[in-house]
Amino acid sequence: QAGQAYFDRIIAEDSRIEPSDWMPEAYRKTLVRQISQHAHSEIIGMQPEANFITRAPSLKRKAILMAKVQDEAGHGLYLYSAAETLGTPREELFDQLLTGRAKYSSIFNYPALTWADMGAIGWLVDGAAIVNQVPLCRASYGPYGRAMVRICKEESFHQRQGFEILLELANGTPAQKQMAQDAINRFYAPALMMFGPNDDASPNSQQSMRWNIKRFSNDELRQRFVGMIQEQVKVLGLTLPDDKIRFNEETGQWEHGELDWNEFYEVLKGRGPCNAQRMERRREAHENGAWVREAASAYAAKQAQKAQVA
Amino acid sequence: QAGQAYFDRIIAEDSRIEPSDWMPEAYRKTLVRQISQHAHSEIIGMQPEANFITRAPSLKRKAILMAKVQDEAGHGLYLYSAAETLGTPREELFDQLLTGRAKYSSIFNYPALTWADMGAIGWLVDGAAIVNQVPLCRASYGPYGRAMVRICKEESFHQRQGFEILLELANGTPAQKQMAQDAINRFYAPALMMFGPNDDASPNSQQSMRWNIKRFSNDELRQRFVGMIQEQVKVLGLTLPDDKIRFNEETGQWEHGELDWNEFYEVLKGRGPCNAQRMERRREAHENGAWVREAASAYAAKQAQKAQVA
Amino acid sequence: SQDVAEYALRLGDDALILAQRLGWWISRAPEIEEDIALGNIALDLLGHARSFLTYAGSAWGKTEDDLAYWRSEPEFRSSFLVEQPNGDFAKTIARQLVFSLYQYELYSRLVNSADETLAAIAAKALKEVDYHRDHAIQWTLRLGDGTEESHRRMKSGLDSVWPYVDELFADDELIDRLAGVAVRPSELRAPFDALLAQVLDEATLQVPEVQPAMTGNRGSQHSEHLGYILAEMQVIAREHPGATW
Amino acid sequence: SQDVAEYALRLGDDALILAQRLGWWISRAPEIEEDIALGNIALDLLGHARSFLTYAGSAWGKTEDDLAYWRSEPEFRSSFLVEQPNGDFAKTIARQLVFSLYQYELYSRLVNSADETLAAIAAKALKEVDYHRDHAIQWTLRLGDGTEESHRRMKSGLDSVWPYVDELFADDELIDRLAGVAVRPSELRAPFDALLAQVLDEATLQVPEVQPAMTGNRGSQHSEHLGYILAEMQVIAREHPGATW
Repeated sequence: QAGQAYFDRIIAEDSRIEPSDWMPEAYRKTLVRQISQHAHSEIIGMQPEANFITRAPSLKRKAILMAKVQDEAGHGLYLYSAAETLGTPREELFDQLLTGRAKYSSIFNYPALTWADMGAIGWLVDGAAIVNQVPLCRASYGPYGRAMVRICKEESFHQRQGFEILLELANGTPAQKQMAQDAINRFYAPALMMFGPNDDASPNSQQSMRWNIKRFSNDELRQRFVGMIQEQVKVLGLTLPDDKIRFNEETGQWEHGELDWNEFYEVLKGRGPCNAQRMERRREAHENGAWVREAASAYAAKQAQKAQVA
Repeated sequence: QAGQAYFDRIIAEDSRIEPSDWMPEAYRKTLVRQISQHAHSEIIGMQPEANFITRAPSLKRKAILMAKVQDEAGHGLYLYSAAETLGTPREELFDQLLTGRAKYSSIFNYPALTWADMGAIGWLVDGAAIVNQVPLCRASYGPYGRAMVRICKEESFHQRQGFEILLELANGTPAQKQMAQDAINRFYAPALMMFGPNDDASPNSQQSMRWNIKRFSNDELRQRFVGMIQEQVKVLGLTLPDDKIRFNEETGQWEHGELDWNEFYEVLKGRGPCNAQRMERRREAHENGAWVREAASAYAAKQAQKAQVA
Repeated sequence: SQDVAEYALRLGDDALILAQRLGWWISRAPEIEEDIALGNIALDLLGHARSFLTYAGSAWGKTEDDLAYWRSEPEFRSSFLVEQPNGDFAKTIARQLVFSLYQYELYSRLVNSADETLAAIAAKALKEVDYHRDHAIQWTLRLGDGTEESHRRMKSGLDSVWPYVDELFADDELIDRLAGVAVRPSELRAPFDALLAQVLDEATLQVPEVQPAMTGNRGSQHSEHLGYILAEMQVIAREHPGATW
Repeated sequence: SQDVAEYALRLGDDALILAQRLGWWISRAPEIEEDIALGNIALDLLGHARSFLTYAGSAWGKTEDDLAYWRSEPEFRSSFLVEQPNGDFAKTIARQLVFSLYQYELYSRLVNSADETLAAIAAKALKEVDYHRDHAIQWTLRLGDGTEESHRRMKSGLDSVWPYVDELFADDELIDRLAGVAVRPSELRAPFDALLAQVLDEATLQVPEVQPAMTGNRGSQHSEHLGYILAEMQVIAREHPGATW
């Protein structure tokens, strides 16, 4: 088949598949799932930070936080658009989210409890996202890769802002420093788990790597991230809640303490502290907005008709 | 006519008219209007104080305030019941309130801005209410008079609590004392205006007095009140925002500075700081509760039917 | 002892935060009778809270107000359930149903506590909680078996609070150490489940099939709502440090 | 001067409080595009607020954060309008319509202020407010001339904010003293009314027949909402006196 041959050649050349190109159904499905999950994560991920917009302790931080949460909405939009190029409309993807058929990153099912969490989320969660996403800028599907380029640029900005929040706290009053350490303690393990299960428990990764969607295994990315934050936490004068971290000279890799994968799967199944709350909020926003969206379409239809008549 | 003769005799004897007795239409209408306005005032009057239930600065004060606002709801209920004995159902009275056809005491269109307002409202507003209401305990219409007895007892309790709040503040920190004085400054004139316009501007009073509903004129009651608070404010070590107050030895009456009747009429016409807010809140509560009331009737109907079948 | 005080804090904080939530309804209820009823329940709970906090504070030389107004979020011991927003009347009733059934089972055993103060507070409170329970049950029946809309709302209210039920019944080391003094939460689950199932059945409702949430287990972790609750509750007191009221 | 600082405070507080209100919508809007749009408007207003408060503070040796986080309720100079609750999307749009039309007329004259700082802030902000105005007008048209429900809600939103319109256009002694520096609010009323009437007409809506409220006239009196807004806005900053962020 010509399509398959072209597809295989493009993948072999590490070049890009575009929306109008033929592609295997499995490739398309994998991408829709991955891109929409990513989009949903951006949208749900707005909530923990939105929780501090009205309470940000300085106007400068309030402005930065507002802009950040707004950026996440923008990322959601790019990604839904990228997914739409694969033939699934935003409405349908939304529906999958609201009915619980689609997932989003588990990290957002943890509560944001203090101002320091704004720092920890920026530094650790956006940090992990970047390590995950930078290789995705080279993903074989064109629109996805290009969306990623734009997103990564903003994410790295967000990560730096998160780090700055923590740095300010770490050099602040004892209560502020304590708050920062506490936030790191709570977000460290969930952030590490953002890379997904260990490689031996992640069978789909292999196919994604063959398709040049994924470039590195979950564990490889996790180790890279651990190495990175391990250095950065020293600048903060704080610690990671893991005394097992070390660089293994033999393997040339970073090692970290064991993660509680049981908790990971619990949260994934919907039993995290905030799963229900996040979904309820999203559903409420969607339902409360229904009459607004209907009004907008009705108005647009009226205008179109007027334009036609005129 | 026998009814009229009986009615006239009862009034002449200063005795009591009961629901089943004949009474002139104008008497009935006057009473329904007065009692329902009073009921509405209790219900709307819950709002300024409810505004501080979640913020009361000590648990003891929170409990007292909750109980007080709850008492007001209870007063509303007694009074609606008294009005219902005259043939107008609560639903209809509610409707008059929600559509703006019925009035309530203007004082509740002023905002409660600080904790000290809880004191000023108790001391001045409930205080004025008591001076108004004690004579109403002898109102010629039985159910109204009896409701008033019960209400006055609780109001005088509320007034004392209000005074205690102010006393505590007056003996507190400079900021607390300042807060107390400020609250008195804001509520003094509106409280005086609670007695209604000056006698020469209040033509209906005469008829009410002939019917033994009202016992004293607006100005008489207002003077009595001024004399009372004038003494009490000394105990607080605070002042009334009126340097004209004096006891006129010649007339044997208390005098006070001129009141801004223009403001009074503005508020009465709906232009007070909180008229719109109070009505909006009441309407919202009523509308949001519609499905609950419907459910309760539907359930009651089902139960009644089951009982019949059984 | 520290342990007893810590236990009293849990009991007191649940009552305090729920009273705070319910207090919002006063002047906003579906009918005046409910302004009074919910106000009554809030007032009762506030009473329990004051007793428990006063007792807890006695171990640390603190007053009820020290504890209510001057602790920060992680120092509170309230459960996720009582921190949940009021939502509509159905959600409030769903929360009341769960909490009052739980609290009734709890207090009816706490009256036998080896700690006389806890037993006395529970004994005094029990009759009140019996009324709260009755109020919640009656409304659950009315809403569940009322109109289509009320049924839908009541179901959705139950779903909404359900993730936070398990936490109420979780044992921990504090409970182990307080054998004879504290009531074992896990022992309350069976009677709670039995009565709840009966009520929901009569109300033509079902026990929700909703996942439990990993909650704070009365530790330092709370729902995201508590911060807002405390900001409002404590604001005036904290503006005037050292003042009395 | 003190007067200029006081004037800047009014401008800054209106922008700050409205930004605070609008910030709530981010993550709750009817569609993602609106999370972004309302977020943008909030961010712009916050920017204006920071400029005006910084300028006001320079007269008293205070920073923008000193003024935002450490003033108490009576020291704020915000108008009743911006303190109003968000309500539903229609009420938020109604408030936006009124405020952005007013603010556009205001800033487009403030650019000619004899005070160079005020003029410069207004010049920078004017383009943004033009977008806010356009956003509000477009939504007013969509909601007014959309569905029956949206028309009803938009009408009710306008009614709800209408009592607080007059305050925006009230002159006072401060304005008299600042001739040439401040814009006379009363002069903005005619162009505001004209454009508003035109928009409402196109949206098949009418100018509300609702009584104005006796408001605080930018004095020490506020709506009952401001206390809650500040409790939330200031809570974290005030828990850490002297801290930097």
